[in-house]
Amino acid sequence: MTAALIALLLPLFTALCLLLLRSRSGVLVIVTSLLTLLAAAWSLYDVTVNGPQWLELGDWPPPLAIRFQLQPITALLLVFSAMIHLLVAVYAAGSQHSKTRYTDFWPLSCLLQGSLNALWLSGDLFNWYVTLELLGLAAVALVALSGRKAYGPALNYLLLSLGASLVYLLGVALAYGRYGVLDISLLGAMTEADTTTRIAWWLMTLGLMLKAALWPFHLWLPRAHASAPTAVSALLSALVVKGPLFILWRLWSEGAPTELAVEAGPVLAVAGIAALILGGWSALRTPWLKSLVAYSTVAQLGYALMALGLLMYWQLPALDAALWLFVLAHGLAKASMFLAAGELQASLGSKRVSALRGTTETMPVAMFAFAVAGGSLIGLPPSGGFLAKWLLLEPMFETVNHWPWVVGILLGTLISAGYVFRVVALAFDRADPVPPDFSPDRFAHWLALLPALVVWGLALISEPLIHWLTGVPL
Amino acid sequence: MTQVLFYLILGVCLWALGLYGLLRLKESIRRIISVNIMGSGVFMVMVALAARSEDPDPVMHALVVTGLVVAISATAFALRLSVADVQEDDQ
Amino acid sequence: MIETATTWTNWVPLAIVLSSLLPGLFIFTLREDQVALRTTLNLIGAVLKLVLVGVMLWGVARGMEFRFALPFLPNGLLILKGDALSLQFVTLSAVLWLTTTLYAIGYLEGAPLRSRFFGYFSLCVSATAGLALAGNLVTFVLFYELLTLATFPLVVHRGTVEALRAGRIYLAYTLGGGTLALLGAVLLHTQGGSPAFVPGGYLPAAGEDSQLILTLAFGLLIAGFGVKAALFPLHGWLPTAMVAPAPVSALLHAVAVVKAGAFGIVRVVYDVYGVELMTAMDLAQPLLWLACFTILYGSVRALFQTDLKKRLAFSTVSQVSYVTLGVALLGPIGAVGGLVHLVHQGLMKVTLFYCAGNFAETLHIHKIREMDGVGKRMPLTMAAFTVGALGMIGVPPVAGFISKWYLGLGALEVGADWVLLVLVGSGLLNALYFLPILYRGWFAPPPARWAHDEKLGTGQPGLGETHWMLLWPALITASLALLVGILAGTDLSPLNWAQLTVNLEFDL
Amino acid sequence: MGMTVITPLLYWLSWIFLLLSAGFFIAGTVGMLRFPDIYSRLHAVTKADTLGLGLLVIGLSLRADDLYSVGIMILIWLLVMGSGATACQLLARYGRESEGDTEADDVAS
Amino acid sequence: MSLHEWMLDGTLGLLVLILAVAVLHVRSLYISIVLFIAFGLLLALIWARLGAPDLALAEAAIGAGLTGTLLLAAYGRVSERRRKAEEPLDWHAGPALLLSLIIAVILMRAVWPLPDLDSALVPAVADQMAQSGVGHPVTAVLLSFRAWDTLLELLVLLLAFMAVRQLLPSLPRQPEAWPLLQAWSRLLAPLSVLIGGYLLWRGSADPGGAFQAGALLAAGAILLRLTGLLPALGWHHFWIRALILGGCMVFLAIGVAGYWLGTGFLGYADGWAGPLILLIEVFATLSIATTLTLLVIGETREVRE
Repeated sequence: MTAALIALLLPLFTALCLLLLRSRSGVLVIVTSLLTLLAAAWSLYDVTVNGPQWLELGDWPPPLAIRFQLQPITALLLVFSAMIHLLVAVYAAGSQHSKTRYTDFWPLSCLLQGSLNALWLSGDLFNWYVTLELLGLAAVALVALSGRKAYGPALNYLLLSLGASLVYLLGVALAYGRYGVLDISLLGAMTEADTTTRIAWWLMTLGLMLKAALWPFHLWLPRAHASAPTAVSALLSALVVKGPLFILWRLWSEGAPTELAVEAGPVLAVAGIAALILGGWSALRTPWLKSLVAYSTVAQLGYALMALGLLMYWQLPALDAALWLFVLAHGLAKASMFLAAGELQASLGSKRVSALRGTTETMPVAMFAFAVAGGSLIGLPPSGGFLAKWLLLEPMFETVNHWPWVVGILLGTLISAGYVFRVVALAFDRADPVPPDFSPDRFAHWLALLPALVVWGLALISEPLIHWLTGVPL
Repeated sequence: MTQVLFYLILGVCLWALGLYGLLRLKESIRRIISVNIMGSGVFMVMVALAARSEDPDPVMHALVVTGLVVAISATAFALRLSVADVQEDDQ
Repeated sequence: MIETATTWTNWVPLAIVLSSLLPGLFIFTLREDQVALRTTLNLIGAVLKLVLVGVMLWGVARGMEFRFALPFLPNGLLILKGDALSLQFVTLSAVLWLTTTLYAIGYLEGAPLRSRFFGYFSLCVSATAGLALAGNLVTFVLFYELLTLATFPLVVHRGTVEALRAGRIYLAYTLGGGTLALLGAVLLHTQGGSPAFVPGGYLPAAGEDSQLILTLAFGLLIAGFGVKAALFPLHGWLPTAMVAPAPVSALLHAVAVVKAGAFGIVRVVYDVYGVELMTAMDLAQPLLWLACFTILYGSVRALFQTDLKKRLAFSTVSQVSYVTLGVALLGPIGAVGGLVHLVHQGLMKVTLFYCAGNFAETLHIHKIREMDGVGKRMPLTMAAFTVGALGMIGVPPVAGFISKWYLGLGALEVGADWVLLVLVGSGLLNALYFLPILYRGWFAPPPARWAHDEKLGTGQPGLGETHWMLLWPALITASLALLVGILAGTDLSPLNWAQLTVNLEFDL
Repeated sequence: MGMTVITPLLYWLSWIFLLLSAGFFIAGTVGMLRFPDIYSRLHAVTKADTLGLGLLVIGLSLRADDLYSVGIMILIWLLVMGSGATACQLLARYGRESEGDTEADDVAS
Repeated sequence: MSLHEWMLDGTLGLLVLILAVAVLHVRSLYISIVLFIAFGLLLALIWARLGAPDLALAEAAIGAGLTGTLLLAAYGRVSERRRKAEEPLDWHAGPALLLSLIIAVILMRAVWPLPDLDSALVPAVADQMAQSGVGHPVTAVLLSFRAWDTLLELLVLLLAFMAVRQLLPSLPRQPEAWPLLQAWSRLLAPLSVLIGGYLLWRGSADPGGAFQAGALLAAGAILLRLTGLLPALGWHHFWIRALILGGCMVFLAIGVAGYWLGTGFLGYADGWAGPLILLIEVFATLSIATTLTLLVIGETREVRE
């Protein structure tokens, strides 16, 4: 548990020290995020060896104190967010095009990581509200870094995020009013399916769906991510939208009574399919590169939402592995895609997708990173996305009457193939390639390729991964 | 119809009003005000819940204090953002 | 991680896949002007793969067991295994990769982006090798989809508008097919995990409830692999992919893609379902009708093509369905015919494409009507083309005759006499669309002066008629096709090897 | 303290003061709504409300059980009076400036 | 509930509701801001009525006071053009109104059974109060039982300030302060420091605490800064940065020390709870006061470099 605590507090201390010393050195942030990664890895090892652990803050008895809970999945998420943060920090420091070097990006991104680690570890409803606020504010502050053009979308994102937090908070208040306890695992034992609980859970779910940009409430995401600087949109898409999803999963798999979960499962699963299809459809049609990648985030979250919905509907804990593999694979792939897209856009000097003609000649590595990341989003073997889709498909074939879900996944795959290969095919067009404005930044291209290769290698370590996610040895 | 229930319902109405305002209005300062109204609605529900036992529940009060500070910081940021967004238009 | 004591035999299958993957990845990083390094790397990879395949052939004949396993999915391992069936396909792809590499080096001399081309070229071959050596359905689907990814950049290599259109169509078909195959694989995986391929099939007897699921899975798998095997409704991508440069279309049609689909169908029928289960659920009938219809449809469409490569494409559509036909007969002799045709068709079709490429490169001949009197100018290439064409028609002693002969016998043995009619009819149709080309080539008067004569070699008919790297591969594969036909009886020939495999399948 | 001994008399006395203060408050509000210009409104609000508050403080202190809370109430009253006066001056000045009066006579030079 | 209690609650509730509706629907933005400030003050009354003095203090100081100032400051900077083109919420927004009514009714059904339930945390707090090292239960919860929430909340405040640093607020024309106002603010400032200190000190035994005291101090500082008696508090001064970051740093340091000494993260050694909490509260108050001041009136020079 000490390692997890170090992973939690280190970014917060770094942010405070950076502000106190008024320094904007990326190196300090890179070093500390490396240390955080090591601490997180150590906590993962620790939790694999001697099982889940709890830490009551201030040693107060359970109903009163906030409890930190270290499960294998939490430790894995700690490692995942530390890795993505390290990658984006190195990109922000190293890349020529990153506009975030001489701004407060460094302390803000450390705070973002700190609040995310606090969210992974905590198990208290109100504590989640405060971490969500911290996450939302940090994300909006980071989006606002890229100057005036981002203020409009940032403000809209902030207001909707505040509204969503208050919807969530009302749900928490009702749940507290009904059961008098704030800890999720204690709640799990006490809840039974009556109107107040149902309404409280649905309020919390709607609030979290808006914050995680899940399908019906995703409209703020494309504008916010497209106008944010590259490093920030990579962080947002890979990490920030995953926090609320984690809480949603804890709420429904641990907190809610089974009747409520079974009743709500199909609604979420259908929303997932709708996200897949509609998100993919708008990604297919948008002319702007970064909003294409943002819409693909909305679509890919559809997979996770569907896994969650089916997990609740069939009460099948094996689907946890599918849900979290989607999240991990999407996080890595999306970080690489956004970095690649940012580099392409900065070198070609245009936001449009049509400007990508002939990039396989001018910027082969960046385009290769984009394609490989796209491959994982589609779920081509042996990428992490494929593994997750395989685990999601397996329970679906138990009985034949699950065929609508299979058709949903099929459509989702084809549409995601559509918008990824729309860009890749364009890149092979050598009719009149668009020459890059100035010399492309080799280092940033290879950096963008790194997470894509990691996500493709994910399948090779699938055995320990699935063991961590479901706790059942292969 | 006890006092607690009256304030619970009042809190819920304020919350709904705030949500309605947030979704319907277009001018940013008014949307920020409606978010504040929504927040005070939730806080009223929480304080009413706290007033159920004769010596009021301190946990709820602590949570509402925390909520208030979060609300003020978010409002300050939102207002500065809306002002910066408008001002840049003029120069 | 890797269970059992790892002797050197475990590493050979992986070495075969890596022997083309590693050079390929290295070639990606080479600059355009490092021609010598790139050529040596290519050739080393090809020769190394051939040697390793030889070693494995020798080993399997001695009864040694080549198996490499890696944990991949929950009770779904990644297995690369060298058994009798996979060796046939891997030998074919190794040999033809060597000749096609030679041909591509000659063909693309001075063309831009060669590093990228040869990089994807070797990725594609390693995917084919992986597919051939795949030990279970999961590995097979994995390499099946990787093959799509590796071949797409080759199809769109020229980067022109038609190339991109062809690429998009190719992607739409193959990705759709890949997803269907994946769904089928998952469906079967839920029935009994993904154990290794077992000659005679590993699926349990069809219980009452699993009847529907097994048929559905069979349909999905056949549809998925049918896309690449160019079965009737799913063959659309093949003719449009002709826009790609000659070595790519040679690779696509003879060595890798089309064979992958056919090989997939062979694996599913023999090593997943097995003959007893297929006959019990009589799944083979629809497959048989579809194969026959594709054979006739392909030949008829080929008749109406004026473009040489388009005609060859449609002839491939029909030829590959011979393999499916042989498999769908479910008889041992038909199986031998189908399997051996897998190899024979590869040799003959690659020769035809080399020759078409030579004609296009040296004399800019694309249309069939431009081929008048080409025999005078390029006699050797025309001779190779004739051998290939005759083989396609089924004229002895070229290899094609033997596979058609066995297919006919197989049909009689199973009692499906109407299949014999189809074979004869398709033979006739082949003759109808190949003989005019041969007549034009040899007997029609040549034009006074060739419009464009690149004079790649010495420009004189004979050994110097075109660039030596373009000529020799065609000659080698033509002679191989002839040798395989003539020496069919010996135990080294693919026919004997096919007989050996079938004995295992039907445990005769 | 001696306050609690003679409560009935003080009780009724405090009622009188409270009613008076309510009356002054209402007068102040009506004045603010009805008066024509800003100055008279300011006048109404500050004067009437401060007086109302004073009466309220007296009324409540009659009821208060110890001198400590009476002291606090008086401090509050002083504070309100001070801030009321300052605010009234500021608003009047703002009113004058927005009307565009030329001679800013008493502004500190 | 007796009649006159009903009358009080009824009027308060009705007034608050009418004010809220008016704030959203009145035509001019200025009037809606003023009504919102009144709404805040009434809320403070309701918190007092519902037996939450801490909240009444906080709401009056932070909710009505500072938010009102922020809104008026923002209104002042909003350009003329924007102010003219105000369009209130049009009454006849049928469907959205209907939807929110339905939501309100659903929520009322959810809220209906709640009053007669009770919370398990109230007795838990009661019997843990002895070790919490503080007399007043709310402060105990804020700084002992749920100290992690309070720490994160300080971070939220800090984060809001860092976010505002990125924006480029313009420099409004600083009106030359009028002598009477300067005299009055010279009187008010020490008073606010005195009452702030009192609130902070009493926080451990009676309603009060870091946030309310911080808000009061901030109000005093803002008054002094607006009347020009206080120079610009630049972010480049080290002591300003130390003040702002002090609250979080001390809190974290004590938490980590607690964990290191074995009394659990954010746990205080048994004898030391009282003084440690006071130490944290002092630093938190200073940090909140400085942050709120710079949030409300921080200009480009002060906020950025």
